[in-house]
Amino acid sequence: MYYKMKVEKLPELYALIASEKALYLPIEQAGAVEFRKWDESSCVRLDCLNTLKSAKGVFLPQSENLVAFKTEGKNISVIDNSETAFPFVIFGVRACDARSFDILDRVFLSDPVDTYYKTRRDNATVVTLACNEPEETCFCRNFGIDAADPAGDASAWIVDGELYVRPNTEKGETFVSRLSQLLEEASDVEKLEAAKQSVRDILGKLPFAELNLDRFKGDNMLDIFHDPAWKSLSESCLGCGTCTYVCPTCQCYDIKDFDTGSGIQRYRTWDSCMFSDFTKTAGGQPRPSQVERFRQRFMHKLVYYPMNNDDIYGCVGCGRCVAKCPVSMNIVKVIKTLGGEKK
Amino acid sequence: MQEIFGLIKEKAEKLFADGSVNRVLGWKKGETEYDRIPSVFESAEELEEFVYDGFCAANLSKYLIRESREDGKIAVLLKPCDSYSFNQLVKEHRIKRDNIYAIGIDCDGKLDIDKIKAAGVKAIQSIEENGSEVIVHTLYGDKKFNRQDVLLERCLCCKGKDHVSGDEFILAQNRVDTTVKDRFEDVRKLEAMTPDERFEFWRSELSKCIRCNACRNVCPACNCIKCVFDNEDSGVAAKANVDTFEENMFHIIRAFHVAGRCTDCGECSRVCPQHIPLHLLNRKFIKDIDELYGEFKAGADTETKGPLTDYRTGDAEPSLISDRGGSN
Amino acid sequence: MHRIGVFVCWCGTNIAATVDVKAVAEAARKEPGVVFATDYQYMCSEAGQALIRQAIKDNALTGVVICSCSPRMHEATFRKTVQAAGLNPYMLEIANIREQCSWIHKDIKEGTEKAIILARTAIAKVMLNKPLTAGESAVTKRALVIGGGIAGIQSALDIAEAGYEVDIVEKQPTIGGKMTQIDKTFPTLDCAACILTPKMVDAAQNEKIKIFSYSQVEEVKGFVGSFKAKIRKKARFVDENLCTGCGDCTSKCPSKKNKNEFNLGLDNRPAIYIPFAQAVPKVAVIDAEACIKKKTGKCGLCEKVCSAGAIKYDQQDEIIEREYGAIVVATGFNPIKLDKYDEYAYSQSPDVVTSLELERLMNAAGPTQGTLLRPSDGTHPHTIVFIQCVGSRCDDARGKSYCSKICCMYTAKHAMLIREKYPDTDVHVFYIDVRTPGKNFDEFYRRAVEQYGVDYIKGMVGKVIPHDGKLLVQGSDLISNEQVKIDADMVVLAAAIEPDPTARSVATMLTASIDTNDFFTEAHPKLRPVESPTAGVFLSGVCQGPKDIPETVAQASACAAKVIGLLAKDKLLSNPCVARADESLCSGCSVCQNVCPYGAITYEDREFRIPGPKRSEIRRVAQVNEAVCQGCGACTVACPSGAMDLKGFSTKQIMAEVDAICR
Amino acid sequence: MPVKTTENGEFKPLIVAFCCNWCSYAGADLAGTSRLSYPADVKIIRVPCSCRVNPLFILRAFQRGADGVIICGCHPGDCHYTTGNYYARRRMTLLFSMLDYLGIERKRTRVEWVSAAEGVRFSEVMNDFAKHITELGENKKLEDLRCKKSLD
Repeated sequence: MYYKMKVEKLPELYALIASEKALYLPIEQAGAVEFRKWDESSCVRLDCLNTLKSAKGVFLPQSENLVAFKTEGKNISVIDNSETAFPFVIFGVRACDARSFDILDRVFLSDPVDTYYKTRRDNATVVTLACNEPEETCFCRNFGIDAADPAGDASAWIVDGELYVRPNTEKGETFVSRLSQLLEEASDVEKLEAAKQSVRDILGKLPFAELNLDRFKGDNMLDIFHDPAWKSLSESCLGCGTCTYVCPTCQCYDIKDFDTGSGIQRYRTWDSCMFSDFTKTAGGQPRPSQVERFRQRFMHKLVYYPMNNDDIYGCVGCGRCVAKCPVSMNIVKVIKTLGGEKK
Repeated sequence: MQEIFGLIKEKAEKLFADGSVNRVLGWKKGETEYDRIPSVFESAEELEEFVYDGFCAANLSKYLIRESREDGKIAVLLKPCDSYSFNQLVKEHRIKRDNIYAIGIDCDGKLDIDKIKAAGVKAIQSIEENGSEVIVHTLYGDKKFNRQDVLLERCLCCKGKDHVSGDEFILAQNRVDTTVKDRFEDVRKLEAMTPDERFEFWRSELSKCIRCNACRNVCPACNCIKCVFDNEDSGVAAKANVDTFEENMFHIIRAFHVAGRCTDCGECSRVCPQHIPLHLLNRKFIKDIDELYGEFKAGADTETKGPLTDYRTGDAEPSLISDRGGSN
Repeated sequence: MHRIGVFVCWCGTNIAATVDVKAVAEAARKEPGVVFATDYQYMCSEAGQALIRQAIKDNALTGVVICSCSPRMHEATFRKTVQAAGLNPYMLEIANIREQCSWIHKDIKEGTEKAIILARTAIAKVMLNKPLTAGESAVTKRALVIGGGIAGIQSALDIAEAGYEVDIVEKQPTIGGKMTQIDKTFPTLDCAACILTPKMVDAAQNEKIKIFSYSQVEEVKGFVGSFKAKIRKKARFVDENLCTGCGDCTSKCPSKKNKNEFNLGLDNRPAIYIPFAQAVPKVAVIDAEACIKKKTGKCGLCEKVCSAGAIKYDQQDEIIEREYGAIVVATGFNPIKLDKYDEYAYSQSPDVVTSLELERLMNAAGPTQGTLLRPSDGTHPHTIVFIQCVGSRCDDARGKSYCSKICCMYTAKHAMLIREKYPDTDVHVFYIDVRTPGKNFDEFYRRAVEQYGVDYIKGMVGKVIPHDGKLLVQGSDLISNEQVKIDADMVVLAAAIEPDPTARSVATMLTASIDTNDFFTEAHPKLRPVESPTAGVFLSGVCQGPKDIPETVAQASACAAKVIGLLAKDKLLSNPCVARADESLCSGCSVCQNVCPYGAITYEDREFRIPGPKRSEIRRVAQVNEAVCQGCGACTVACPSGAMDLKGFSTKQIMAEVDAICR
Repeated sequence: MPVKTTENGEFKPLIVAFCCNWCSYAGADLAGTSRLSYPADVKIIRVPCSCRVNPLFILRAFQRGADGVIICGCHPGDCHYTTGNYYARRRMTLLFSMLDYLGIERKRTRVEWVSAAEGVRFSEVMNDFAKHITELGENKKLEDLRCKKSLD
C-alpha cells in the first residue's frame, strides 16, 4: 500500500514526526550534509545522495560515552553516564545505507549483543528514500541493492512533486498511521513504478554497474590474500581514515579512557584499520605496514565478512570512499584489479 | 597539456631505457574519469597507465620519504608548487636527494572535481579538457565550464610558475598563469570580522571535522615518524573529536607544527572530505610570519633557517595581539 | 607503585600563620600515591631533615614532596637530604607555599586552599619524576687560543702562568696583532711596541705555550673538556726550526715590489720577508704569489744566501690535530673597508688616510721612519682634518650601527702628538659626540683641546674634494650653525672597526653564537661576559665587542681565569636535567639543532628495525650531548613529534602539573 | 573542575602562570619576600625557560578549565640561555595570533618579561592579568566539556 502527499508539505511532516519522536534527516550545516536531529531551523537536503558520513552514525556514533569512573581522593566510583535511550525516526536513508544496517546488525546484534547499539536500533524507525539521480560513483547494484526501491521500515519516493510512502514493517505501519492527517492513499502507483524503472535504467548505465565479484568467494581466500597486486594497490595509500570514517559498514571501534581531572570518562570511538596503531598490542603491530592494513580492509569487506555472513558482501556500493579518498584509491579499483573487469 | 604529457612520458621511457632510474613516481588513471592515483612505475611498460592532466593534483613529494630510501634511483614529477615541498623535505633531511631525479613539469592549474560536482553534475561519463574550457559528459547530459571557474582554490593564487628545484624541466611553450587573487585575501576577510564572528566561522567549519587525518597524512610537512596525536604517550592522542576542544586543538597544533615549514601546497584543503578550508589556518601563520618577521617562503631553498627556529632581538612582542583592541 | 611522602613546613610562623599546615598535610594524605604526610616547624633544620630521612626509610618512600619555601632556596639542601636516605636526589619536588602563598595571602582559608593545590601539583609531578644522574666527563688540561693579538697573548700567558698548556693559533706569520701596528697608546702615550713586544717574547719563551703562527683552525669537534681541533699550518716555505731570522734572504730577494701588509700597503716588501723587526716567531716567510721561484721555477736566490739552509720551496701545508679542554676566541677586528665612502675621497687621494695608516706614518718603524709626510708628495702637511665616526653609529647599510668606542680617544692622541711634534700644523676634528668614559680619558681629551689647541668641530663632513694637491673639506659646525670649509693637506678617517672576517666561520665551527654584527655573543651580557653560551668556549678581546687595549687585556685575563677554573677540574659534572631525544620518534629534521644555543645536538645515522620485508632502515636521529646541553628546553618545543623531551621538566610532568592545578 | 565562585557568588578565575626559573620565578619569589600580594587564583608552574612552554601546555590549561594563561620569562636579551625567550616570543606571538584568528579572546593569554629584581612588577602584572581575566569571565571558547561536567 502506497501513500502520498505534496512535497511542499514536508516541513509539516517533519514537525508532525518531531512532535512525537526525535527526527534525523540529512541536514546541511556549513556546507556539509549529515544526518542530524531536525528542528525548525534545519536546512533539510533530501536531494543529497550521500551524506558525508553515512547514516550508521545514528546507531553507532563516532564517539559515545560508555561508563565513567569518578575519583575522590583514593576512592573510585563507577557511574553509568551513557546516553539515555529515546525513540526516533531516521528519514531519508538511501538504499545503500539501509543495507548497511543489516550488515552492522549481524555484527552488533549477534552474541554478545552490543546493548548500546541494540537500544538505538530498537528505538529507531528507518524511513528510506529512493534515489532519483544516482551518480557515477554508485555501484550498489552489484550487491543486489535496488536504489529505486529501498528497504527500511518504510520507503519513500519523491516523484513529480509528490512524496510517496510505503510501510514495509510493523514499525513502518505505525509510522504511517501517525501521519494520517497528511498522507492520503496513492492511486497512481503506475507513475511511481515508471519512475522506478527509469532510475533502474540509469543505474544499469553507470560506469561501475557491473563489477565482477566472482573471485571473492571463500575458497579463494588465501589466493586473494597472497595476490601480489596488493603491493601496488596500497602504495599510494596515505593511511588516513577517510574511507573508513565515511563508510556505512565499517564497524571497528576503539575504547579509550579520558582523564577529566576528577575521574575517567570511558568512551568508544570509531577506529580505522588503515591507522598505523590499529589493533596494536604489547607484542607489536600484527599488520606492520600499509600493505597489510590496506589488504585487511578490503579482505574484510569482500572476503571475510561474506564468508561468515551468508555470502553478504561487507560493501553496499554507496561510493563515498570512491568520492572521498585523497589518492583516488578505492574498493572499485581493488575489485577490478583483483577480480578482473566486467562479467 | 597533451604535448607536455607526451614529452614527460618520452622522458620517463628514456630514463628507464638508459638505466638512469629504476622507478618513476607519477600518476595513473583511477576508476572514475577524474581519479588520478599517485603511482610508482617500475618499468617502461608500466608507463602505459601513466597520465598527466588537469586532475593530477596530488603533490608527490611526500612519497619520496619512503621511495628515496628504496634501492636505486627514482624519477619524480614535480609541479612548480610541489618543488617547494620537495626542497623543504630535502632541508629537513627527510628525503635522500641523491637517490632522486627530479623533473619539474609544467602546470596550468589543476581542476577541482568538487567544484564541478557542486554545479549539480552527476553521473559523469567523461571529461574533456579543451584549452580554457572543460566539458563534462554525463548520463544526464553535457555541461561546459570555464576552466578558470573549476580550478582548485590553490591554483587561483598560484605561488608561481617557476620551479625552485629540479634536475630537469619539461615546460609548455605557452605557460598559463591562473592567478586571479591574492592568497591572503580570505585571511584578511576573516581578520576583518569580530572575534565572535570568527569564532562562529571556525566552530562551524571545524565542527565538520571527522578526524580522518587525511589533511595530516597528505601533508608533506607532517612527516613525523609518529604524530603526537597518534602517540598515546603524548597525552594528546585522540582518534575522534570527542569534544569541540579536540577539534580546535588538533587543527591549531597541526598548523603550529607546520608553521614556517608549510609551503602552502594546499593539499590539506584539497583532500579534506568535509571541505574545511584548512589552508586558511596555514596561510594565517604564513601571513603573520611575513608581516612580523619578513617575507619567508618555506621550501624556496634548502638552507635558510625557518622563522620559528630564528629570531631577531627586535622582534615584535606578543602583546601586539592583545593590543589589537576590542573588548576582549 | 608510587609511595610518596609529603612534608609540610611551618617555617615557624612564616607559613603556619596564613596556611593551615595540618590541613595541607591532611589533604595531601588523601591524594592517590601518597602514603605518608606530616608537618614540622622547620623542615630545613637538622631535625626536620632527620625526620624526612627517617620517613623515607620507614615508609619505603619512592618520592618526596616538600611544601616549604622556594626551591631556589632549599632545593639543593633537600636533594642532599633525600639522597642521604637512599633516594635519588631528583625524586624530590618542592611546593613553594611560602613565597607563592603564605607571604602573599592574608586570608588563612585562601592560603590553605592554594597551598593544597600547590602540594597536589608537586605530588602530580613527582609521580612522573625519574631518577637522574649527573653525567661525568674528563677534562683535557690544555687550552686553545684562536688569535694571537694582545687579547690572545694575554689570555695565553695567564693560563700558562697557572701551569696549563696553551696553544696560540695565529693566521698571520707573526703574533702581536693590531697592537704591533700602533705607534703610541692613549692616555699614557707610551710606545705600543715597548709594552707589547716583551709580552710576545714571553709567550714565545714560555714552555707551556706553543705558537702556531701562519696557521688556522680548520675544524673543532667535541665539547667542553674534550675538544678536538684540526689546525692547518700553512706552508711558509721556510723551515721554522732552521731559520735564524738574520734577514739575509729578504735583502737579496729580487721581487721587491709587493705591498707591505704591516705598513698597510704604504710601502713595499720583498717576496720573502719578516713582517717586522720584532716579529714572533722571527722567521721569514715566502709570499708564494710574489716569489719568482714559486711562479717560474727560476731564481732561488734566497736559498743560495741562506746559510742555515732553511728555505724549503716544496714545503706543504700541515694538518695538526690537538685536543683541548677549553677554547679562547680572540679573533680581533679590522677597520672597515672605506670603498663605500666616496664622499671622503679615500680612494681618490692618497692623502686621505685611515687612522691606522696614520699610526704607521707616525711610527719610527713605519714607511716614513716616523716623520709625518703626505703620502702623495712626501711634503709636510700643515693642515690636517680628522673625521670621526666614519661608518660607526651609522644607520645605513654602509656602516655599523654601533659605536666603535676607540676612535674618540685615538684621534685625541693623534691630534695631540701632531700638535706636539709639529706645532705649525693646524688640526681640526669633526665629531658627532666625543665619548671619553675611562680612567684619565676625559682629562686626556681636554688636554688635546686646552693645551694643544686642537680645533674640535661638532658636525659632520659632507664632502672632501681633492683639488690642486689639496683637499677641500666641506662640513658643518652644528654649534655655530655654519657651513665650514677647510683647505687641508691631509684628511684622517676614523674608520669603524668590525670583527675579523674569520669570526663567522670560527663561530660556526665552535657552534658559538654571534650577533648580527658578527660579534660573539656572551653567555650572559652582564653576568657571564667572557663566556660564550657554548660551554668551554670563552671570549677575549674585540671579538666580543669594541674595546680599547686596557679593556681587552682585562677581559683577556678574566677569560683566562675562567679557563683556569675549568682546566683545574679533573671531571665535569653535568646538570642531569637535559634534553633527550627519543630515537624511535625522531625524524632527524634538524629543527632542534637550529634552535640549540649550545650546539649540543648532533645527528647520527642509526639502523632501526621496521616492519615488512626489508626489516631495517637507516634513519638520521638526533643525539644530545649531555655535557654540552644546559637544559633550556628550546628544542623540546621546536620538535613537532615530541621526540625531544627535557629530563626533570618533561612534557608529561608539566602537563600533570597543569592538570593538577586545574582539577 | 575547580570551584570558580567565591562565597558571595562572584566569579573567581583560574590562572596558570608559567615562569622561567631564572628570572620570573625569582621575581615571584621576590614578590613573596616583599609581601606583595596578588590573587590566589594565580598558580605558578616552574619551567627552566620560557622556551620550554609548549603551545600544548597552554591549550591543555584551557582544556582543563583555566581562564587565563600567562607566560613569564627573562627580558629579551637577558635570557639565562641567551636565546630562549627570543624563540618563546616568536612562538607565543604566532600562537596568540592564531587563537585570536579562531575568535578566542585575545586577553586570555599574555607574555610578560619579569626579571628577578622585579618583585613589584611581578605582583603588578599578576594583579592586572587577574583583573582582566575576571572581567572576561569564564573561558567558554576553549574549554573541554568533559572536564567541566561532573561525572555524575
